[in-house]
Order: sequence, then C-alpha cells, then structure tokens
Amino acid sequence: MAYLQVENISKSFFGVPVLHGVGFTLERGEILGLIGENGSGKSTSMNILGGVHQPDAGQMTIAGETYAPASSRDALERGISFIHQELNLFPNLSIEENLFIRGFPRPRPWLPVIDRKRIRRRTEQLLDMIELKVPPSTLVSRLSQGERQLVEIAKALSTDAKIIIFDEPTTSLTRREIDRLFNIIARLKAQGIGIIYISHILGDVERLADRVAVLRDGMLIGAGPIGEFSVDRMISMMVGRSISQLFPERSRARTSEVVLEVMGLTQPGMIRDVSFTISRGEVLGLSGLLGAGRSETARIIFGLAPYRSGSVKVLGKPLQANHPRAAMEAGIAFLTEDRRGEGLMMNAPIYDNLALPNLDTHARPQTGWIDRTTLALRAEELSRRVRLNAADIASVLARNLSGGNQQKVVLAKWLMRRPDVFILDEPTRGVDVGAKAEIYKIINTLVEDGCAVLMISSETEELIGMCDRILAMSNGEVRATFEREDFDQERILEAAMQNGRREVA
Amino acid sequence: MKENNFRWVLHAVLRYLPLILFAIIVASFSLMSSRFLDLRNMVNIVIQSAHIGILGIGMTFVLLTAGIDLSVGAIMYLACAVFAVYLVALPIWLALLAVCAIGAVFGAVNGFLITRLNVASFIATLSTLFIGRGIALFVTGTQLITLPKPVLELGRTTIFGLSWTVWAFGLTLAVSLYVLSQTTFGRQVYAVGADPDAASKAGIDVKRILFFAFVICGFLAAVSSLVSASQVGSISPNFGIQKEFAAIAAAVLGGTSLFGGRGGVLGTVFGAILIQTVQNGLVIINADPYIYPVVVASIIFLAVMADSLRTNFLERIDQRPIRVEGQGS
Amino acid sequence: MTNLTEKLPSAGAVPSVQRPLWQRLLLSEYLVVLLCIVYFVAMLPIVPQIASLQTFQNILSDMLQLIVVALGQTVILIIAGVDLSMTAIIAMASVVGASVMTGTGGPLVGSPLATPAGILAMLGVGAAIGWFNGLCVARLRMPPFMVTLATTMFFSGVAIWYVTLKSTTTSIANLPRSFVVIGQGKIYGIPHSLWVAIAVGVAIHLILTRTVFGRQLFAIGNNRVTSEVSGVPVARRVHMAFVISGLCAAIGSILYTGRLETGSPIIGANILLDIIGAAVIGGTSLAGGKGKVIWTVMGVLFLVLLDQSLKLMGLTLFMVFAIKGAVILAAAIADAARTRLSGR
Amino acid sequence: MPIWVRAEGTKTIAVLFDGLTSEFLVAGMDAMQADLDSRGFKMLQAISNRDDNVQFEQVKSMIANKVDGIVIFHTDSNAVIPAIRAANEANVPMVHFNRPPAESDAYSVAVVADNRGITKTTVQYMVDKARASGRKYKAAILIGDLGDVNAIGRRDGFFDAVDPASDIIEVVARIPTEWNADKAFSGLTNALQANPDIDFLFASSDFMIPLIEQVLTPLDKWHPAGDPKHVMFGSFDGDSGAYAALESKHLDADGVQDLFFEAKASVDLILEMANGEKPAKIFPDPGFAITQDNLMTERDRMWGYSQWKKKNG
Repeated sequence: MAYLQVENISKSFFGVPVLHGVGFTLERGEILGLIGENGSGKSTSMNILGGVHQPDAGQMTIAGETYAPASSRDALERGISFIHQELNLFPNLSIEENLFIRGFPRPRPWLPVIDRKRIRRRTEQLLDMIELKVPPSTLVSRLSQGERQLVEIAKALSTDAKIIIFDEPTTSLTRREIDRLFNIIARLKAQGIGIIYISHILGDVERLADRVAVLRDGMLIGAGPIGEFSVDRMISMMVGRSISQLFPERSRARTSEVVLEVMGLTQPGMIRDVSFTISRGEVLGLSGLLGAGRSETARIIFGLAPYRSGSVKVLGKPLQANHPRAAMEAGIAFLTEDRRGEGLMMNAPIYDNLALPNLDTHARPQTGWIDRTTLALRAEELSRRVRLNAADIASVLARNLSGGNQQKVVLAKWLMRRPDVFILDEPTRGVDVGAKAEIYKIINTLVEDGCAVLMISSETEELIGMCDRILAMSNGEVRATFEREDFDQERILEAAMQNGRREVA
Repeated sequence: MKENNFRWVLHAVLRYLPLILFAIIVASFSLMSSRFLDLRNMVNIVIQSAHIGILGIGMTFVLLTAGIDLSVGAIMYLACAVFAVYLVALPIWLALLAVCAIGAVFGAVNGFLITRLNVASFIATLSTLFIGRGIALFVTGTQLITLPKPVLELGRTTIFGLSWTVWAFGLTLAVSLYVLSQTTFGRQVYAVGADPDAASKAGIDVKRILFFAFVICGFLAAVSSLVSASQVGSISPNFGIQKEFAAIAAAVLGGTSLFGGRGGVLGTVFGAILIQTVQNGLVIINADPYIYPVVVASIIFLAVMADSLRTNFLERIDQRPIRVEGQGS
Repeated sequence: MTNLTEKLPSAGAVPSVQRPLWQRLLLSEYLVVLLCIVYFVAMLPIVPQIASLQTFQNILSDMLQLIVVALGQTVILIIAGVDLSMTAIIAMASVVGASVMTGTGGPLVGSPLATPAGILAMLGVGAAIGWFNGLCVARLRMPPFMVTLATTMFFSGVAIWYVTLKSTTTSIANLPRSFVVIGQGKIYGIPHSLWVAIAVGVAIHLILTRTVFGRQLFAIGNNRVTSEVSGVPVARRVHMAFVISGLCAAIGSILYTGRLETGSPIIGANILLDIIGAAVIGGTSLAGGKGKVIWTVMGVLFLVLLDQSLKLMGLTLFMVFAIKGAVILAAAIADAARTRLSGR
Repeated sequence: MPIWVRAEGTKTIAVLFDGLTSEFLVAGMDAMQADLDSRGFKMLQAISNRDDNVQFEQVKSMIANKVDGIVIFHTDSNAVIPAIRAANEANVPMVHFNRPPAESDAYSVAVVADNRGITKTTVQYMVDKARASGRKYKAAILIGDLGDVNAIGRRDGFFDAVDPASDIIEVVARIPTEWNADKAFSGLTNALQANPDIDFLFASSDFMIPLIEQVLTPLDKWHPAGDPKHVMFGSFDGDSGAYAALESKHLDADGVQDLFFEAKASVDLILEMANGEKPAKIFPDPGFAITQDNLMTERDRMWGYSQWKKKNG
C-alpha cells in the first residue's frame, strides 16, 4: 500500500471529458515525474489532488485513509501542497507574512497578537533550507521570479507538507536558479517528502525523477521506474498516435513570395534580435519553453507590446504604428494563447464575437453605420466553414461552447478579415483530439488559400506535423532553424532548452 | 535598471504628493494668518476632523478589501436617530453601546448582501444608504431633534484638557492600527484586497474577511456619529449626509488605493486632517465660504490622480509589461 | 463564522436547458414590464386615482427628464464604468445656462438669441465636463468612480459659488419664455419635453445597436482586453462614452431647468439613486456589456410609477426613500442571481 | 371667526414642507394639524427634503388628488413659481407658510413674519444694553441660507440695528451656515479662533442654540447675563430651546414669529380664496421680540414657551 494512492479518477468540464480513470501512486521520499502534452490532463489531475477541483469519479487515499479534499485548505491540512505554475503570493506583503498568512502564531493563545519573533525565526530557518539569503521582512514585490518560486517552496515547507506538487516550476527561472531548485528538491526527498514533478522538459524529468507517469488525452498510458524511460520513449508515449493520421497533408507547397518580414526585433528583458520571414502558403513554427520569448515575439509583431528596435514588414510595407489596428489593417490576424481572457467575450453570443474585429469593414466609413445583413451573412458563412457546431450563433454564448468550438470561433472571427498573415499562439491548447484535427484542417485550407502562418506551440510534434520550418527560441533569442527535411524532435527540444547567458531582470 | 530607479523615484513622489500638498497648504495659511499655527487651532482642527477621521478609518477597512461602502452616512443618521428617539431613557453608557451595536448590525447586513447574495458592494450599499435614511427619517419623523443633556455634557467632557472626541479618535486609530498590522485578520485583509483568488487558494476565508470589514465599517460609522452628534448637540434630517464621500476622500488622500490591498489607517487620519485643515484655514483667512468645496475637491482629485498613476507604475513593475492591462476599478 | 462561506451557492453552474418558471422569469429581459403591470393592477384598488388621465400625464412628465439622464448613465454602465457626476453636471449646466439667458442682468436680455445661446452653453458645459471625466478614465486610467466623485464635489461646489456671483439668492430666475416652454409647454396635453426624450432615446438606441462605436462599447464592457486585442480603440471609445453621458446630463438639465423656470445649483441634487437605479432595475448590469435603451426606459417607468403611487397613497418622504432603496436592492440581487444562474 | 367656516363642511388641505429641519417647522406642522383638526378638515402632508423638483411633483399629485387647498413651505423662492402656476390652472388656492415666493405673475398668498422688523427690535435691545455697559463690543452673526428670503431679512434687520452703533460695535465675522448645524459649528469655532474676543453674537435661528452652547462652553464664554464673561446673545424663532436659554439668562433677546397666528391665518386665507376672494399677496405676521426685561409678561405669546411647558410638565 503506497503512501498516496490515486485510483481511476475521472473529470469533465462543460461536458468535455478531460480525465478518464487516471490512477497512480506515490511513496514518501519518492519523486514522481508526471509528463504529457498540454491538455493531456496533468494539471487537472493535480488540481484534483490539490483540492482545487473535485473528481466526478474515483477515490484517493493517503496512508490508507480516504482523502477527498473539498478545497485547497483541506489538501493543505492533509499535508499536500501544490506549487502552481502561476505563483500564489501577495506582493504587498512581506515574505514572512506570505508564509503564515493562513494563520499567524500567537505568543499566548489568549493574546491575539502576531508573534513576530517566532515567525521571524521560523522564516529564517525555512529561508536557510531553500538558500534564499534575504531578510524575512522583505516585500515579495521586491523579489525576482526565481526568488518568488523559492518562497512558494518555503511556504509549502512551513505547512510541513508530506507531498509537494511542482507544476512546471522551472519555466521562468534562470539556469542558476534551476540548479539551486534541484538541489533543494533532492534535499526535500531526503527528508522523506514525496514529490510530484510536472514538466515539459524531459531532460529535467530524467535527471530528477525516480518514477515516471505518462498521461495522454486524459488517460494514464504508462508508468514505471525512470530507468525504463529514455527521453525518446517518453516522447513517443506522449505523442502516441502516428503523426500522419493526426496531421493532414497539404495540397499546395509554399511559394517564394515573402509576406511577413521581421528584422532584428528587440525589447530588453523580453526578446533579442529576432529575425525571420514567412512566405505565401508557408507555416513557420516557433518552438521553445514558456518565457522563451515566443508569445512575446508574436505580441510585439501584432502591436500588443512595445519594442526597442527592429522592424516588421507585411508585403514589403512597414507597419504604420505599434498597435493592433495597424497590424490588422496590414492584414495580420492573431489568435492569442489566452482564449478565455483575450480571444473571446465569454458572456457574449457567438455572433458578437465573430463580428467584433469585422465591424469597421462592414460599416460606412464616415458614419460607422453597420451593414447588418452582409455582416450576418459573412458570420454564418464562416461559422459553417469552420464547422462550428452550435444551435444558433445569435443566441448561444461563447461561454457555453466546448474548448474546441471556442477556438473555432476565434479562428472564424479572424478569418472573416481574410488575413495575409495569421499568428496562431497555442491554437490547440485545451482542445480535445477530435477538434485538434479539425483545427489543423482549417489551418491547411487557410495556407492553401495563400495565407502565411506563424504557429507557436509547446507541442513539438504538432509543429513537426504542421510546419514547413521551425525556429527554436530560448531566453528571447532564436537558437536554431530547422527545415522540414531535417525535423527531429530531440534536436528541436535541445535547441529550445539550451540556456545562453541571461541578465536577471 | 536605471529606468526602474527612475520609476521608483517618480513613484515615491506620487506616493507622497498629499504630504507635499499638506506642507504647502500649512505654510501658505500660516503666512496669511498668524492665528493659524497656534496650538489651540491645531487642537480645533483635530476635534473638527475627528468624526470624518473615525468614519474614514472604517471605510479604509472596506477599501483595503477592494470594496466600497456608500451607506456610512445613513448609518450615522440611523444610529443617532434611534439613540435620540428610543434610547435617551437608558443610562448613557448603555445607550452608547447600543448605538455602536446598531452600526455593526447595519454593517453586517451590507456584508451579508455582498458576500452571500453576491451583490456588487457599490449598488448594495447605495441601496442600503437610502433604506437606512428612510428608516431613520421614519424614526425621527423627519424632525430636528435636540439631544438630551448627558450627550451635550459628553460633547464637552475633556480628559487631561483634551476633548473626549480627540481621545475617541486616538483610541480608534490605535486599535485599528493594531488590528491591521498585528493580527491575522488584519494581514488577511491586505491579502484579500491584493488578490482574492490567490487568497482563497492560500486557504483564506475570503467571504469572512469581507463580511467583517463591513461590520467594522458600520461600527465605526456609529462611533463617528456619536462624536459628531455630541458636538452639534442636535440631529437634523441632513445629519451625516454625504459623509461617505468625505470618508472615501480622506482614505484616498491618505494613500489607500481603491484597487485594494494598499494603504492604511494612519494615512486616512492624515487625509481627514488635511481636509479639515484646508477648511479651517479658509475660514481663518476669511475666504469666500463657497469656494471651500471647490478647493477640497481639487485636492482630492490630485490625490486620486497620483494614486492611479502610481498604480499604473506598480503594474508595470510587478507584471510583465507584455500583457495588455485590464481596466481599473 | 466559517459557515458563512460553506453554504455559498456555487458560481459557474452549467446552465440547464429547461428551467423552472421562476428562473425563466428571472432571466427574461422584460421582467420589469411584467412587474410594472402587476404593480399597477395591485395598486388600482388601493389608490383608484392612479388610473386617472391626470396621473398618467404626471407620470409621463416626471419620467422624461429622468429618462434622458438615465440613458446617459446606461451608456457608461455598458462599458462597465459609472458616472456619479451627472447630478453635478445638471446643476452646473442649469446655473450657467440660466445666467446666460436670464432677463435680469443676463448678457442677452430680450435678444431672440438668448435661448439658443443658453442651450448651447448648457450642452457645452455637459460636453466639457464629460470630456474631462473621459480624459481621466480613458487616458490616465483613473477609476471612474473616484474621478466622477471628485468632479461631482468640484462642480456642485462651483455651481453654488457661481450663483452667489450672479445673483443675490441661490437661484437664477426670469428665464425667457421660449426656453421655459421646452420644459413645461404642451400641445394637446403632450409635453414638448416628450419629443426631446424620444429624440435622445432613438439616437442612443441607434448608436448602441447600429454603429461600430456602439457595438464596440458593448465589447469593451464585456472584455476590455479582448476588445483591445481585436483592434478596438478602447481609450477613444471610453472617452467618447463619457462625453455622451455628459451631454445627456446637460439635456436633462435643460428639461429640469425649463420645468422649474429656475437655474438652481440644487436641481437634481439627489436623483443619483434614481439614475443608476433606473438602469439597474431595467436590467443593465453593473458588470458591463449589457444594456438597452428600452430597458432603461422601463426602469424609469417603474420608478416613477412607484413614486406616484406612493405619493397618491400619501406616504411620506421616508417611506418613498426606503421603498425605492429596497426595490433597487431587489433589482441588484436579481441581477446577481441572474448572473449566477446563467453561470457566468 | 365667521360662522360659515363650520358650515363649509369637511375639506382636504395639502401641507407641503421642504423639511422639518427646525423646531419652528415641526411646531408649524403641528399647529397646522391642530388648526385643521379643530375645523374638522383632513390634512395631507408631504416633505420634499429640499428638492424643488420633488416638491413640484408633490404639488401636481396633490392637485391630481383633488385637494381643496395647498399650504406650502418651499425651498427656492424662484423654483416654486411653476408650482403656483399649476395650482392656479387647477384653481386650487395656494398659501405660502412663512416664506414668500419671488415676484411673478402667478397668484398666491404668503403669510410672512416681518423678519427684518422683528430682528431689528431684537438686536436693538442688545445694542441698547451694550451702550448701557459703556464697553466696546466685537460682534458675529450666524447667517442662514442666502437662498432664503427670511435669512436675508434677518441679516438685514441685524445690520439695521448694529450699523448706527458702529462706534461701540464692530462686526468681525459673518458666518454662513446654509441652515446646516455642523457648518455652523465649525464656522463659529473657527471664527472664535480668528477673533477670540467676540462678545456679541446673533444667531439667525434658534436651532443653533445647542451647538453655540457646545462651542462657547469650552472657551469659557457660556455664562448668564450679568456675569462679566457673558456673551451678549440674540437669536430668532422663539422655540422652546430659546425659552430655556432666556430663562437661564444665557440668551438676552429672541425674535419671535407668532407661529399659531401664522398657521391659523394660512387656513383662513385658503378658505377666503376658495370663496373667490383675492387677498393681498403678502399677509404679514407682526411678531415681537422677547427679552430678559419682558420675558415674564410676554412669554405666554411665545410658542416655544407652550412647547417648553409640554416638555417640562
């Protein structure tokens, strides 16, 4: 009987199943590497373990006793603490206060005063354990991302956790900080703390984990001691299906006519000297880890972020201004990675979402009087073209659509503008396999119509399946370029993971 | 790095703009009238700003949680009305306790509406403002009521030569300072205001914190009504009217942010005194009384502007500038 | 105290296809219309006079000014903002306009230009203050609540002061007949102000439903970031929205001022609740992205109907206060429940 | 009173006040009620809370309610005129209680105390006393809402009496109160801060007496007449608080408007107008000044005295 036992957990959101009967075990003092593509169910299963979500079916036990957390608080009380990818700290409070915010110790039980001395001492101990050399009274807002990451760990330790879940802990860390983190994790392990380590960086998993569990499409498709898992094996298990059946062939090849030309784009602390071109009918892939500068590049091109130097040209003409409208007028469309927050108006009907970027093109220029008939016709046409399955685009709210259909809405709203350049940032994130294939088809028809596509994805095999060329970025710089003929998952990952010198901002 | 230093300097200037204004105001008034700077007048200012100060301290608790309470003026009137009409018979200390209890209960109602029925604090308290005033007008029969002797005497009682209002003011400040800085509740108020989602993930009972912020606000509104009533010795139907705005102004002047999580009661007290100083000074230099509100409003406006610009800077410093910022408030 | 939170209704519930009647009612956008009718019928036996032509005319003439102002507020609520300064704009426009037109000491005594000049002045004041609010909210990204609060304090102060400069009393009288008529004139019992209200209503309805500007306002209220990413010039739109609400307040001020034949700095000083309340009762959400002209009109109708009936019943001011507050609170609770039901 | 009044049978009279913000108005409302009851009439009451538009709407709905007459105490003397017009159209007689409207073509009658005259006699008594004392005085006046004709009248009455005595009385502070207690409180406090030696004080309304006591006491200036530290103190209205202050000799003189007279007159005028008569637009209430000298003889005419008797048995 393992210390933590998770048995066939199932969960679905908005009717879309994301976990089917997932199960695994964890001993104390053991490190379990949990890997899988985006949308494979890693985060969901961990959120269930951490009490953020409740499972629809299945059960969990800790040291033999049933464990069914109703909230993250319950989880903490049972010794499970979850270090989320986006940190959970209060920048307006000091480190020590962040550690004890759930309840400060009192000098005497009857005296409702914070025992500053005690938390000071305790915090100092904890900070020593994680080798963070700052006074406990420092405001968190003054700490770097990496330091904040460490404070999160200290927080977990302060609740004397038996199990700590790390979700992509290294994405925003420098190499030095990563090494330090690994030492600490090793020490935690030595203290008999069980650790679940989620990461895309298979190299790290190989280096840290004792055992590995691989998830795909919400199912556990393999688990065992690390010895049995080479990086290649992990990858093939993660990807599973043979590339060809998932990624349809494209009829027309790319032309030589350059549509988008990016020259030496630079913004300090973000990206450095990024240059590339995309021609008609070409799909260019950007691979790299979170914070490598992929999305940042896209956002700068589309005018959502400032840049210090460099230039962006569409069909030879430089963009008029650093603003989305300028980019749109030049013929660029942009599907952002944050669908709910930036792609859609969740509480508006599909029709309004489709119409939003197309109002100006369907209205009299002077009066802004909308030609509602043609707008409605176009919307209908596009929703048919992307095979949107929704009862009535005028009444159904975006919120009530499945992830795949939501993404189709975002695609359709941009397609209505007949863009020359389409930037796709994680187009298949949180989308079930079926919808993925459809989205790939849409992208292909788009490309066949002569559009130039810039595709960003954390799923290397997706890039391999869709792209003509792939640029690997890390720490804001382009590290390598791969032509279709010499695509190779491992070399691409390598390139994406090599860390150059990086100034700590 | 340089940019950041520059930002922090600018940020500091914005942060302390109210202080700078205060210095300028005091300086110019004392130049215009010799009487302005004498001790007795300083005491006057504190006495006159006591009720707004106490009200503002309560408001600060709510603002720190990124909420707002527009009903405090109504609470003041209701609490005192009930007191003057029904409780005069009671021994004074008991009556005073009752008044405070009324305020706390009213605050609890607000808290209930906001935490349990999920009504936006703005509209919830705007409605209870009118309901409260309505009930109070009913209680007083919309009449002006002269308060009984004991209250008048209370208004005049001095402890060690200082009016009781000053002591009440000081005590409120001390206690709230202690609560906000030295208790779990106080620190959690700041946490909730900074990021409610993170707070609930961290296992803080967010709703509970919000609820009690409103209870405290209501309670202090009642206290402030006692201070004010004992000064004017009577309550008319426009007693406490629009005091909510004065209180919010005091808090914001003191650097409490409407976006929650930043600020404190010390600043609020300063804000209340700043407002009162301006009015007092204007009287002493015999200025046209009709420009008082105009002057005060302009100062408040400057403070708000400084606060927002500062917030924008903080956003730029804390977050990755790559993100499109959402809308404030 | 922990049980405070435990029994919380769970947000984000998945909407079921077929709902119980009460939910369908709650979710229907014309709930108010129903309420109006029900209320009216319920009142008939208690105050029969409510059915008299006289009462209907009173209700109508009381609605008009409020409609115009509330529509301005609606525009701001749609972009998830709030404009507290409308009452101050009404006061300011009233006294400035009056001082321009007044027959006693006005610059244009007797001249036929007096009225048009006065109206222009009032609209100018409204637009200017609105423009300033917009500047602070859209460009300096200051919170609308605080901005409009400050401008309210400022301009209601200025309005009172201004009068003391222009007149010995706290109001400016003696306005030209041609102006006063706008506020109180009638033909066949149909007040002129009705046409003004209709014009404003239609204009705003068309702007909101038929123009790029209008649709983009909804988008901004719905999700400001998405709008930004979809190329909406958010700052420009928000700025303009405040100018519109300023203008609406000014037009409202024209009606109020004409009605009372007096430029007074306390005109409409305490109608803030009615303004916001009317919109909320109508179904406009404080969360933004939701709102219709007809909803607000219905909201105003309900408030005024309530007012009239309470007056006819001889209820005193405080009752009116409390009941109004309660009704608006109920509307807000309903809105919150709605939001939860539809699982936002 | 003519017999036909009783013959009239029952009538409904609307009494619209803009607030009951002073004991005078409260007593006024009661007096109206009492008078109407004595005639077996029905009273409809409404308060507009200083909102002209609300009051206008109240007038209109009263007309819709078919009342036989309206007694109104309005906020703004200009803004009330449309209300009068509305009443004229529906030919419902309208009487202004205690506060006259601005000049206009609309017809209504106002029962008004001679504020200026009463105040003059009141302050004159103080001035004479001052002269007798042979000292020089520093004077302050708490002025009412400048939108209120009565406030203006009382201010002018004050200066009518004080200006000729400028040799011994110097007015050092004019404190605007807008009839608002806490404005008056801080205004007076600050005025005394600027001129600590103020020793001649006139309040435009009795409702300020308690707050004046609150301000003066800590400054050791609240003492009965005869005490060397006594501040010469006059006020206006004649309410119970004023009577108490007179009796305790803290108040030297008080201008009294004859409230019962005004209430009764208002109703009589409505009846006259209902009978098609057209009384003059202004119906004066002579009022009188009650002082330390005539307190015992005149107090029975002072409405505040009867209130005071009710309170203190």
